[in-house]
Amino acid sequence: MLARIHVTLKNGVLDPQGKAIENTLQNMGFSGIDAARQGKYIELDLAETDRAKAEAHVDDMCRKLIANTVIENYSFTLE
Amino acid sequence: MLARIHVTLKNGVLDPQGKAIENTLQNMGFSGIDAARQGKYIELDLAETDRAKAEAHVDDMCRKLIANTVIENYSFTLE
Amino acid sequence: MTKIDDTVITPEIVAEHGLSEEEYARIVTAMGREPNYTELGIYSVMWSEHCSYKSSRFHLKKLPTEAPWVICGPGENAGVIDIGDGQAAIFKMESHNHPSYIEPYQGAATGVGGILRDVFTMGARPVANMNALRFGEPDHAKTKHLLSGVVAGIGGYGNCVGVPTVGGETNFDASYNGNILVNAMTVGIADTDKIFYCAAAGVGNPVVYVGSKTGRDGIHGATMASTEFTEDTEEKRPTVQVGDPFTEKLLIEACLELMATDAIIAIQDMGAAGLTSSSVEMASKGGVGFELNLDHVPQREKDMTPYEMCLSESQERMLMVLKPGREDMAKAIFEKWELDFAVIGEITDTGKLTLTFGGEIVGDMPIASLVEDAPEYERPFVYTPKRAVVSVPAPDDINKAVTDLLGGPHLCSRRWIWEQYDHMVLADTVQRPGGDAAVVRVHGTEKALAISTDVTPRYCFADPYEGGKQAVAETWRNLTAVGAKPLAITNCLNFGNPERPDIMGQFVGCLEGMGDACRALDYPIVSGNVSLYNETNGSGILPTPAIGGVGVMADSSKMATVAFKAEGHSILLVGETKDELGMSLYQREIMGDESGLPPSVDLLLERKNGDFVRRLIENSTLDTCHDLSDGGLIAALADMAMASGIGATVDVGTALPLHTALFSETQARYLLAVDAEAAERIQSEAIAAGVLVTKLGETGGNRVRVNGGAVDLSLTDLTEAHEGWLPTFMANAS
Amino acid sequence: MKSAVIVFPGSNCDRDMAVALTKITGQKPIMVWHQEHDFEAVDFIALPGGFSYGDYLRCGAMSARSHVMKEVIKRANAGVPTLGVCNGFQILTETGVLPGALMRNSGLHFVCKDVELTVERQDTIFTSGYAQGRNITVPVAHHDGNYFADTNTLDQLEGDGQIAFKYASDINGAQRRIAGITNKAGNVLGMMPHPERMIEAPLGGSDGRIIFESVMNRLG
Ligand SMILES: Nc1ncnc2c1ncn2[C@@H]1O[C@H](COP(=O)(O)OP(=O)(O)O)[C@@H](O)[C@H]1O
Ligand SMILES: [Mg+2]
Repeated sequence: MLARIHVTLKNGVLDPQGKAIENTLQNMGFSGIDAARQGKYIELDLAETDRAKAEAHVDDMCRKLIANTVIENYSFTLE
Repeated sequence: MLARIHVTLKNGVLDPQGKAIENTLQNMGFSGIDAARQGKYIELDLAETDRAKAEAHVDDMCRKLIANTVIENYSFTLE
Repeated sequence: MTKIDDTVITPEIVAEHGLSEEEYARIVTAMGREPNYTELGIYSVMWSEHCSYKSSRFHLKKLPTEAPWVICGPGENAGVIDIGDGQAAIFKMESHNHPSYIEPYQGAATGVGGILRDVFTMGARPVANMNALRFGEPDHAKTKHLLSGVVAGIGGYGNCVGVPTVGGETNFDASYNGNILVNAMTVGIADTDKIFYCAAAGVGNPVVYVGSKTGRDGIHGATMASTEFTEDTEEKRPTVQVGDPFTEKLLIEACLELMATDAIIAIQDMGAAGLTSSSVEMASKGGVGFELNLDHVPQREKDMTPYEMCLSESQERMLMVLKPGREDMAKAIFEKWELDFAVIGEITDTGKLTLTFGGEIVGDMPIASLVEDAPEYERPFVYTPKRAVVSVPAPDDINKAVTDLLGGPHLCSRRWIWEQYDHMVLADTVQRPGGDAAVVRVHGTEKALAISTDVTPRYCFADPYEGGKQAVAETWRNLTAVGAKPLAITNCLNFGNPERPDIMGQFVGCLEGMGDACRALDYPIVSGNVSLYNETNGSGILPTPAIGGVGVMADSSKMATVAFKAEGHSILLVGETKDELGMSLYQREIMGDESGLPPSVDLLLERKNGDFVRRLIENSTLDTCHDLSDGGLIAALADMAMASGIGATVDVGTALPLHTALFSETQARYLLAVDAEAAERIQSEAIAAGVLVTKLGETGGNRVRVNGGAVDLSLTDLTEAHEGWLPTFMANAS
Repeated sequence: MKSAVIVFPGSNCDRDMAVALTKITGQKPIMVWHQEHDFEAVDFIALPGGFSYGDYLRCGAMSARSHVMKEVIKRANAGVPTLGVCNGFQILTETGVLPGALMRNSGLHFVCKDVELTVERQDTIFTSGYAQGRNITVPVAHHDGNYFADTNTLDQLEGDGQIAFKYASDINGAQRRIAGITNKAGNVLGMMPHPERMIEAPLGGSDGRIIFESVMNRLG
């Protein structure tokens, strides 16, 4: 199975990267950008074929390693 | 409009961060991970409301800044 | 007024703000009415342990803070000393313990950011960072993760702002399992006629906010740093701030650019308790009032309340008072550096902090009360009972004991750490990490600053008074060992819960020892920071008064280093080795015993021996020197050999048992290596100076040998063990 | 030799580069802010190390899109000797002046230490001062120095002699241990190690100095 994981900063947590992207796009002449946010996107190829099991598995990995739950949220899909 | 952009490494480009996630997960006792890849996930809030225009716009931003097309692919959705 | 500010003040809310009933009553008296929610929040941070030093102030006052070269002692953002030629060194050390435990990367990173701001606020360009770190025991479940994150965070911030991290110290002890210590120090250089202070002046002058926008970060960080950890600390997680070193770098450049003009009257960084404590401090120091219009505060998030804006600990922000009419010029500088700039208020003659928001007054508090009415506690204390002398037995296998110590967590090389720090940027680091003290040239000159951080917590625990003395003396010795004249110290006093008399006794004892050492060594304290309540579920850390020493040398080309320079050089020991194995690393690590008295510190002897060694370096007689500390003579000898790849053969005599001669941690000692001719000269000069110098042997070969082979180790094996421990330990850390 | 040091927000080795150039060439370089569209004629352009734009998004990505880089690219293509060190190298790859990309170090840690380099070419304007077959010591200080290019590009770089320096041992996972490359014309050098930090004995050696001296000799 393929897990597609999105890790994003929690609401209210400073996102210096997003801010810098926003500014640079503006400086490059792109207008109409109200905000930019940067997160991570992670793909895992899993041997597991049972959906429920994979879900529990990936959730565990996200909490324990992939996301820093102090400042980040995560979500994922399986296919 | 909200653009959700995914930037991933091209096939054949070494991915030290993905590799590290893979190894660490294994060391933590998670088994059955065949591969891990790390990419970026960027959200842009756009003032543009015309879908076609926004699409051209975002594509341009991706090519010119957000992705380095020497090593990265990008894709995005609009909503 | 917005809804949240109408919150009715209940006893629960008062308690949540860390204020006692008695403290609350004092607030009501001072204000002549009940505070509103915003005002309560402001009082609570101003009166927190972190901002008010309520448990420690009484004792801190007793520390020596003066010397002819001290330009500014404690009380400002950082201490300032004169280093000659119209220049000053500005430095301070600060803790970021609690945030680093919760989120090691960001906690440590923002710690570095905060201490940098304390230093450049005063007009200095930061030139060096140091970091003093304490972690739990190596096999504790969290240690690797915390160490990995903290080191990455310190590097992540310091490397990006382009200030070299040139040294530090790293300890492991079970007492830090639930309370790691992350103490960061910054040293900067300024012209003595261009030093900036925080006292506001001039009624009507504009109050200006610069830097990053304000978000809801770290609200209540200051009160968090003043309470013990319990299970529900997890709940406080969202108070973690994220640092933005890129913005900090811009802020440094923009502030220094503005400081080169004459526009600034006063400037203060927004540290713990952000906008509140910075404006209160500026107003209080200047004896004026502040009126701030919170609508003008640059905001990162929507719908922020006055409470949130006043208490936010968003990073990378500064507050300034400008001369009237200079706003536009200042604004242009900050805009060039792509930073926010906003006039948010002005100075008044009311003596009050007045806050307006949406056209209404949302806070109106007497500044004097916020600062001077803060409670000061003379907490009850009991001195740590004096211990008895113990005798520590010999090891079964002395070669193994040496290898285990040098190749173990406490004495192994810290290379894995410092290689993650850019320790060379600014191209003035002439002594890199790994020696006794870091040496950084004063840019454009041959003159240099030497910097070292030290404390031996296990000594402080066994005998706070001697431990306090020892910490100060060790930094002094480390600076001396590279050839610098020690000038002054900063400190970071990390202790447990001051409401416990035994902990308060440790605090008082350490301070008394520090004070005596500073006086004896002419080495005053010019800045510092106190971190109390380092305690989890009632178990406290070892008393850890970290000391950061700064010295100066006129000609850095004469600097000494630990590495042997050639084969066939004589090895000399300065000072006398006594039977002082109590609380030594050997006793604890090899014998598994932590009893007895730590080494005593003879400050007069310390000074005599140190002055002698420094003179030899200054007059170019000596360029190879290492002070003796943890692990004793054999550890220092091995360090010198490993640093050079040249072995040594020594004889330490038989007056003491071999293990005592090698592992005793008697203070005021140094090892020197010089050619035979200089050795003779040094020995005769020593007799004249009344300093004990003993020739122990010679450099050469590829082994470390003592007393005809009683200790006999391959330098290759020793180096492998010494360099190997940390990388092996940290492999696969996450 | 008249030189320019380009300064981006977050550059932090700009002063070090300027000091090195001043000490070696005897002439203070001009410092050019990233927003400039043009600057006076110079014999040598240096893109310094640091963390321009905090290394956010990708190292060098944002600086590569600055006004001043358009001018730098124009001059580099016209043959002005141009050196990009560390972040400067990253910026040069981001603009496409040099091929490839610099990725996160394979060890994932920032690495700051002296490293041994092999000088692969002695016949460039930057390396003519090095003796044949000589190994030199120059420090690195980077988080993203892992050079990547596809196999064809790498073969072509080797074939055309565009590899100026290699690490004597693996430091960061760089393909073929590449530490520095030039453009085809040989007038643009990008390298991760910091020669400006190795210009005098008190800093640990002077192997880095030779790069600047070589350019100076060539320019006469
Ligand atoms: N966290 C750290 N960061 C940078 N350098 C460190 C750190 N910990 C230790 N060091 C360096 O390692 C060397 C040995 O440290 P230490 O044993 O504490 O020295 P000493 O006994 O001379 O005080 C010193 O040069 C010190 O600066
Ligand atoms: Mg020492």
